[in-house]
Amino acid sequence: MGKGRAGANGYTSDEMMTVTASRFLRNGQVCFVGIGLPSEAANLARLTHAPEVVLIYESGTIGTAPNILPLSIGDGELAEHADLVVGVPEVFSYWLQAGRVDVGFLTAAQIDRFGNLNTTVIGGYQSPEVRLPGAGGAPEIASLAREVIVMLRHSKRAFVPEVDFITSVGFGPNGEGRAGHHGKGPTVVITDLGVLEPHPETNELMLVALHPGMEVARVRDETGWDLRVDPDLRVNQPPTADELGVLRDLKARTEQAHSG
Amino acid sequence: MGKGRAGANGYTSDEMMTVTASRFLRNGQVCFVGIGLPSEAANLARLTHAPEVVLIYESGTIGTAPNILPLSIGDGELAEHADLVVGVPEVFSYWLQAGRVDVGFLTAAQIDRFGNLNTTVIGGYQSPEVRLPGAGGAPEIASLAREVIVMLRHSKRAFVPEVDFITSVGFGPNGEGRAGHHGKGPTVVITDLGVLEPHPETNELMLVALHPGMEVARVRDETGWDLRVDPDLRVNQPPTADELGVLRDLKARTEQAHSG
Amino acid sequence: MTEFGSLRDVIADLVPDGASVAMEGFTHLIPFAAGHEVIRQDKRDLTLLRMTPDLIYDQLIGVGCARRLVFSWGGNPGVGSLHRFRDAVENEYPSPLDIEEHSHAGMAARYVAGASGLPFGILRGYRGSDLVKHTDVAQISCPFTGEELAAVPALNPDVAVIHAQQADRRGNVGLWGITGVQREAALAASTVIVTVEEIVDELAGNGPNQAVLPHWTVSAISQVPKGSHPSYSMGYTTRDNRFYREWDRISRDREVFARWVEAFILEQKDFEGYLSALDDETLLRRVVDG
Amino acid sequence: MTEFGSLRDVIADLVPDGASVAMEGFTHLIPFAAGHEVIRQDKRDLTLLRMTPDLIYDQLIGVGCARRLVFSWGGNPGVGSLHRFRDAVENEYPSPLDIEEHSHAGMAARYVAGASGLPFGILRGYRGSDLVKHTDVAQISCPFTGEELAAVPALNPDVAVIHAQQADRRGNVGLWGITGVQREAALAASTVIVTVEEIVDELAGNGPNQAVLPHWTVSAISQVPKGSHPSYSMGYTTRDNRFYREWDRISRDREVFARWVEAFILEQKDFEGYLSALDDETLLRRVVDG
Repeated sequence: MGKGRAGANGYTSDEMMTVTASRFLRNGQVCFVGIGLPSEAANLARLTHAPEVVLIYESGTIGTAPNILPLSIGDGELAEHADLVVGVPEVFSYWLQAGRVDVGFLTAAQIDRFGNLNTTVIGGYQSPEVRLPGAGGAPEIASLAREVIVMLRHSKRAFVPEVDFITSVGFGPNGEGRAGHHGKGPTVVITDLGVLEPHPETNELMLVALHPGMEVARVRDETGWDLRVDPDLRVNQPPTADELGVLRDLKARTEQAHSG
Repeated sequence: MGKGRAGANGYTSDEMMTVTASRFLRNGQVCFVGIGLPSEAANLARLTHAPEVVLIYESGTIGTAPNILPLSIGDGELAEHADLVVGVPEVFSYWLQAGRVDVGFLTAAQIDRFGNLNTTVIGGYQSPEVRLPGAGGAPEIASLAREVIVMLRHSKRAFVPEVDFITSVGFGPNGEGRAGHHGKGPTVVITDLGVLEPHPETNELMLVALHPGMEVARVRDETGWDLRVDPDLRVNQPPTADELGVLRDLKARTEQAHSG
Repeated sequence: MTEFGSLRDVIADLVPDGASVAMEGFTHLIPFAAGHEVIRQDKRDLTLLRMTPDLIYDQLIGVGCARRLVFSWGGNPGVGSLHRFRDAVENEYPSPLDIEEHSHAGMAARYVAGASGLPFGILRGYRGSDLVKHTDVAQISCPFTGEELAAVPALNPDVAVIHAQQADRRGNVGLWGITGVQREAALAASTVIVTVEEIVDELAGNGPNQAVLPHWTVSAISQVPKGSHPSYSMGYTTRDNRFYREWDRISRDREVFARWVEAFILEQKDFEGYLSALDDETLLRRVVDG
Repeated sequence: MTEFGSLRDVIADLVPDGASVAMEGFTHLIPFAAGHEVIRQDKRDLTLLRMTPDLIYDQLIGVGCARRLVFSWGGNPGVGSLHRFRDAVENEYPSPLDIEEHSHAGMAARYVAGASGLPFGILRGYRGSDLVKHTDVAQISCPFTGEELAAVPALNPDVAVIHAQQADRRGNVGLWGITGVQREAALAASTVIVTVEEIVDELAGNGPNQAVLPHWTVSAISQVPKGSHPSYSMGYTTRDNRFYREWDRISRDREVFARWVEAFILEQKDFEGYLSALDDETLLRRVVDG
């Protein structure tokens, strides 16, 4: 099943990832949304089972309900459909830092086995192999949201034993835990292959669910550490017709608007 | 010459005080205005020689040009005629504290010979004889405005050797000076009898000008310490017809509006 | 989620005895209706927080609802003293009143810290003022420049009460004009009560996205037209300056004050009753003359 | 007092070589016209400050105007990398670029401190992040609770440059929609340059009192319609998403980038010229194909 093309089941692995992630968002929750995959999943949730989810983007748009997916974090679409628009300092102080965010929805270039996220550099900091965009709002979202949902396509380059740089902390470099943080950290990582969750004792990410048709061997192969598998490994429900329809409509509307 | 009734000269001592105070405000200056006497003088300045003075009230109304004098610091009149209205936290942080205010225009219940102001209590703090309203914005205005103009009617009860409580600092309890403050402190005190300024070396307020028809003996009599008199004692110019006309119009408009 | 209800129910449910309550409003949009309801329900031992206590707190203090007052300027704006507040501080009448006072800048910084989820705020303030001897201010050094600044503890009311022009049917609250420190007080509080002039399909405010508090930050909303009298609600009512001046006479005397509270608050079912009573000129005369 | 002038004069007069310059705008209202003028005037050794460097700084860095970059997120929003920025950091091309990076929350707190006249800001931030090893963050204890917080130094640009929808003839500036950190950047700066879509008799904004910066805080204003392209000015223009995607191709290659700068910026007299050049589809093709 290719990532961009619908497979025999009639959906792509990216669609499966987005649908799965959207299901983790509960109606009425306040969600601080990163651009890209998280934004797609959060809006899918809003348009399906969680109409009262409150979406906040770091551009200061609070309670926004865009008709199309924003290309950037500050698209006019987000401002026009928001309950209120505040300045960027305020979104971090009065809203995130004050503990008003239930779910932080993030992605990253790298994640390690303790859920630490890297969006800064591949290689050393002083002379990086690849200079990534940097932190943005992620370090404080990761620390302060009540819980963090991470979305990331599975690959050995992305799922590494230790990230090259901890931009945003999960459970710390050695899985120490969350002392000093107001939120619980990454409670779930959704990929195009399945779902990982931290082990309740060691905080090491382990495979707890597979997407339909995926195999444990493949996931382990795409993971840079010796990935543990939950004895009660689940298989996720495939996307419903409704989920798929809403997602595809959303993406079609988006593509049409942005190609203008 | 009574304080409320026009004397032989055709103006009251309160009018003389307001007119004199208004003359200290220069065109284009940014002035943080207290309610009451300062507000009257600042608006008179704006309506006469200083049309481009920028008036800021602590209610967050910035660049306001009221048609009538506000009764309270937060009258709708101030908001309707402001260039912008900001929240109260911002008026103190982004505007006063940031050093954007040229002149702080204050009054008080008591002032001492070193220009310290009391608006908190007469008597001891724990069991006051008279409980006054308190600090409001004055402590930070007194500390942070580039200079402070004080307006206060002369009386022995008001002009005391030491205030019962330093709400807002002038030159300190012993005239120590302004170390640690961003502004120069009270550069002038205007009363219904004349004008006082701090001695350049001792910081003790001394009489530098009399209103027309006033006598040094009377001022000394109404002052609670042994008031020094500037050897170059001046006599202020009486109100011009224009100043008086504008002031009286303003007060008449105000009275009419507030009696509604 | 926001509940809509009668002010009586809202105050009964959400303002317990002993709570710290911030009824904010900087001259504009002062929540008088809610204050009267607190008096009618005879709430006790309240810690009242407010930058500018104004008449609403004079009334609450005068009837003995408050145990403690945290404030920065307690006067009758443009008129003079708050006589009930003074009587409480000067003579412990009707009961002793603990006070904790700050400067406006300090109180604002405290609310901002509270709204921001920080334990303290910093400002260049209180320098040379005797306030530091009597209130909760600390010194803190800038770790980069060494400059000494004032630190003030965050202020997080149990309950914030504000009056706004509008709410929409989902509970988003819109207010404009002089907005004072109301957003910060509300965002710093555990419970947020809002009275509004009007409930509308869409917030007018000043253009789109003008909700000042989104519905999910508001505990309860009650519609009380003119609920800020004698303060004002820009676009709806004007300030009753005459009432502010009359208050000086009403509040100066303990007996007159007691009769006023009886006639205008306690004998009235709700704020509508109070507003009707104001129209009866003879009632005020009887109250003042005894 | 505010001066009105051509962008060329304003940049020439107010942006000296070596200055620290914040051209802010959070996706919306990015002051591209001013950035191009800086490139045309070949300003050197600038310290560029900005939360989200975006294409405007990719261009400035790519031509070698910048010595140092202070930022919190440097990508092409929704597209990918800023290739000129990466080339500077990864390969010191065209010249070495010092970087100092923060989180958004930290940068915002730095600007707020700068606008507030405080030497530092506090936040609950950077916890557990490796950023603290590489940037200017200190720890500070709450004097009341003992909690450890992050402190960041105030950010006070020599020059802030923003693009706004409107200015009135007195120089009051109005902007709306996503306003990012522009007010703070402007109020923190010594010199404030504003480009605007339109100069009007009265600010439309959203109702009265919507000036965001009063005239006496603004050094100079220049009218540059569409001056935020390819970003947008809500109510005037929409975001040119296609340009953002094309930039990936233009900026990926040093030669193509150099040709693009030559054709679209250096060979143009002003931003109007750039906008006309964009209409010429063949020009871009020639630039890309060499």
